[in-house]
Amino acid sequence: MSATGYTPDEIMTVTAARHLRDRAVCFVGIGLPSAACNLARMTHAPRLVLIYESGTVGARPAVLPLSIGDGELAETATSIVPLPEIFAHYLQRGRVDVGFLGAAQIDRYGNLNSTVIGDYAHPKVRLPGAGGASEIATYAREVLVIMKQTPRSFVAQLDFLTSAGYLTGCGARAASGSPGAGPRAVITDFGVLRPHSETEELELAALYPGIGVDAARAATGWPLKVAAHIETLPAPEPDALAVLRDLEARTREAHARPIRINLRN
Amino acid sequence: MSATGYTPDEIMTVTAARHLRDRAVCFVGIGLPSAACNLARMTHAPRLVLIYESGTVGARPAVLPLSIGDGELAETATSIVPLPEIFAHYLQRGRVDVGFLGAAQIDRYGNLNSTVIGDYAHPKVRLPGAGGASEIATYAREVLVIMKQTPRSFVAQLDFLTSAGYLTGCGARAASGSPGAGPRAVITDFGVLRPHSETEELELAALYPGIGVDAARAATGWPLKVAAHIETLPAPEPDALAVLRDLEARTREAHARPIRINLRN
Amino acid sequence: MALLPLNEAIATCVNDGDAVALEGFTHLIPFAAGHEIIRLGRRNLHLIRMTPDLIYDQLIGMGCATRLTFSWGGNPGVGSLHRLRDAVERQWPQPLALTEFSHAELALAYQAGASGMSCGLMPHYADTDLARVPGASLRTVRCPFTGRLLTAVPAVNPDVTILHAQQIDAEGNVLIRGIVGAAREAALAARRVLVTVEERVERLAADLNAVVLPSWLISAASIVPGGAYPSYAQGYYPRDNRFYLAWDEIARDRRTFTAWMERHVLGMPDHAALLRALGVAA
Amino acid sequence: MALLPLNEAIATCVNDGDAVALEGFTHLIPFAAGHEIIRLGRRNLHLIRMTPDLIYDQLIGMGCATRLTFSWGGNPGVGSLHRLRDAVERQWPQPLALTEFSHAELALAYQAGASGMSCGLMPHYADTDLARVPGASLRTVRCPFTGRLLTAVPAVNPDVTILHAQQIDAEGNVLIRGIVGAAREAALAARRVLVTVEERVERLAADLNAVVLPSWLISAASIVPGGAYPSYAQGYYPRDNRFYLAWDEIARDRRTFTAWMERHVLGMPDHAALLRALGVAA
Repeated sequence: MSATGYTPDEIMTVTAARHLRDRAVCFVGIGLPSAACNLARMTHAPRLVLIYESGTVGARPAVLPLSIGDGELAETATSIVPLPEIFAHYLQRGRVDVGFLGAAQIDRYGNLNSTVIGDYAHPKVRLPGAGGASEIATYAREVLVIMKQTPRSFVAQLDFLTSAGYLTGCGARAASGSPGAGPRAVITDFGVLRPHSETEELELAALYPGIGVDAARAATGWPLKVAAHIETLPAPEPDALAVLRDLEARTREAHARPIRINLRN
Repeated sequence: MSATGYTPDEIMTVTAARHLRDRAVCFVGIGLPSAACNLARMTHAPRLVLIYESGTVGARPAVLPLSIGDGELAETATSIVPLPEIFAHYLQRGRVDVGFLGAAQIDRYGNLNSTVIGDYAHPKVRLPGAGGASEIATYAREVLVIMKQTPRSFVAQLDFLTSAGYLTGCGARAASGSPGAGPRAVITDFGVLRPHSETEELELAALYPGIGVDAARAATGWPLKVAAHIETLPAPEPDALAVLRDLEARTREAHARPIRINLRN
Repeated sequence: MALLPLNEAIATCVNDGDAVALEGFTHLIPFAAGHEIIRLGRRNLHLIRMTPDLIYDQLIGMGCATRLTFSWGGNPGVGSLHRLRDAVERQWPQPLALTEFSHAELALAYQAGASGMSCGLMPHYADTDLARVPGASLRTVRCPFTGRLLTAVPAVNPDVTILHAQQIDAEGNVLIRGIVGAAREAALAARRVLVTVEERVERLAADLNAVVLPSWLISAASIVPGGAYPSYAQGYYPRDNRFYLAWDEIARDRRTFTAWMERHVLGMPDHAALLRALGVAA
Repeated sequence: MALLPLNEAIATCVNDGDAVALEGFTHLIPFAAGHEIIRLGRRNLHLIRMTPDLIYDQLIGMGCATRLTFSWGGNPGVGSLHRLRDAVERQWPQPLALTEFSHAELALAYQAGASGMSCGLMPHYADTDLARVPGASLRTVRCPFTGRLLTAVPAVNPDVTILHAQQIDAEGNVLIRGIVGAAREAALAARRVLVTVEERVERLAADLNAVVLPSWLISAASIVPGGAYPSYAQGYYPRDNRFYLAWDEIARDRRTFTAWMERHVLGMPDHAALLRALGVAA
């Protein structure tokens, strides 16, 4: 951080936030996606609509939630709906513009694994599982993936396919009838990968300042292709960084507050 | 009325109310069923649970609603749920003990027509249609039918089968898998018809004071069978009549109140 | 969401030939919007509504509709809808094709439409005659787990759903309070959503679990106080049960019906004028 | 509805071998009830929950469960559920059979259960590997209208669903305020419903459209202030995010886990004592 003036998490968050246009409807996951969406909402996209799978539609949290259903989300939402309706009436009905996903593994076609490392019946690592990811991957008009790039997570072969990206590429996803367009960008700690317009294989499309193509290739478990023109992304704007750090400081403070429960009765 | 001290509607309502045990969950229709349920709730069955298909669960109206969704029902309900849930989560799930039905026609097996008189495509009389009746007839643990008895309404052959009673009798309903027991009583302005334990054909089981078997037979469009022992039903208790008349007077007064709408804006 | 005068909102959202659902179960029936459809002379509409109520009796009698999808077509607690009957029994003023469901079926059809599904399922027992009429749209499938027969109901997705509600806030979010019927499902199933409201407020008087439609689901909104009359708006004014009783007489006869509509709907510039003419506006 | 002390309510409603759903999505997770199940030493349970959360990590680690139906098994915002992982990866303290869904599928399964249906439907697109694992319970049917493939999800009907809620009134009606998740569907799908509440009031502080479970749907209820801690009860106390972070360390190791459970759950007479021991009771 000292060298660049920002952390990898910070530039990933700011880069993800830049992908969000005002008034888009986002299905938000916890962690970096939630930070990116709220940063966008607090800067260039004040009318961004945040839907968390807990059923909070239009949440405007002042501090970041630790869980997908913190009280802060309920208190600031336009509407709270039962969880079956969030999936049926919003996601499945095609009301979500942007879905965010992370995973333990991604392959060159943007398919994701968040279920197991190793064999399903005898896993080496049991991961949390699908949650909302499978349907976000299918139905969101477009998907943004946010993941740190390592050879262990960017793999030639997934151990398990939890959420569909472009499947085997070359139009396989469209042929499956999937309503959403799939992962339009994979935002990593090196830069951004995007699908090739025909093969749909992810290729390196943009890098953060001071990061080279070879470093990104070395962090990828398959022979990473590089786009015809690689963009160099800007460093985080000081204003955006200030808003993000302020948000995270407020969040740390809020989460550190001791709980007191009144045992009436 | 002068001869007996009560009207046919009144003795029908009081008789229907007597069929309701405390704490039963009733799916209530408008008109006599609603009057009967509320009379029961205001007399011997204070914990009767009234569900109206508008989605009001546990309504306790002080005046009778004209429509199935008057504001009085919403204001006094334990819970208001969306209409799809009233049918799926309550009726279809088997949570309703007693359903009430009326109709334009009934046949000897308690099947009901509320759709058309004449041919469906070219009806002589277009009736309102099924509404909630088909599913009430199928799912309520038992059904009470309330109808005035005339040869035109108690018919040998329905013009249209809207709601299943015992179908063709002799266990046909049970064979269809229908979860509810079917119409256990048909309360008319002559008395009460009940299904025979084997054939399931409706037979005259009880008469109001002063009414004879022949009169009931003459009001029926098929050769009405008579139970081995015909019960003579009691006249309405003065207390019940007083509560009912009071309820109806309050209702008339409430419905006559002029509406005033404030055109702010 | 565009905030427009009602005539502009209807002109924008409702086209000749559209499938139109004016929902609200007894409560919050959008009468003002229905009258505006009549004033604008829309034709060839496919009307969809669980309970056609008086507003569809009026639209049908005025010749706006050639098709009706419904589940209970009466005047609640009173009797017949005479204009609906006249259209079905004697094709006046024109024939009306029917697609008929039970309440549970049509509620499921809206729910399927709101969920992006082509159909919804319910258990299947003995067929009633409703499954056998011309135009019946139910089918059956076998449950792949139990092998039992299930009824499949096709999704209903209106071109436009019109609702009346209590409040709209500065951002265009809409609050529905009280009996909600299948209004939400009908709105979420539709391609366009038009809402009339009693009033505009800075911030909705809404509990955490209130029924609120977010502004971005709404195509257009109009502020129409009394817009549900003679139906009602919980917290604003009660149902005019006397009008429902009076309608039975007005609508029984073609001539008195037409005269009433010409004087009270076609002859009035807007809903406020109608409410004043009926003596209910304070 | 019977109002009982929590240990009696659990003893009455939860049997060895039962399929048990403790629901509440992040909000209103019934921790006190889960701890009482552990104290009573229930065994061979089939645990059902969208997000197993810490309470199922504890039940699994204490050997109460042999089967888990779920859709996301992590410590929200923190990482793994170490006891769940240990059971799946190394069969400690015993093997744990999994039935795994996505959130949308399990929500639909509860909804089908709540509606008396044997299955629910959703659109079908490319299979993920989840459809192919041992124990996968999804099937497909063709839409009888469009011919397109649909995914059928079997209904989930727990023997008992346990919820935590804010208030119970004099008649036994229960108010849930805030994020409701699939709590209602899980309750309506169940054979028995047990509810713990923050407090008993004469009359619920409930808006017209509040989420209220009528008393006649509830088998037993207990008044347990703080009963959702370290989850939260909107309007009463917030989620203890610090505890969720701390749990990662406590549960990572079998020994520290067991010691914590022995001291804080088995070693405490009830939930109030636990809250006092943790220093959160005021």
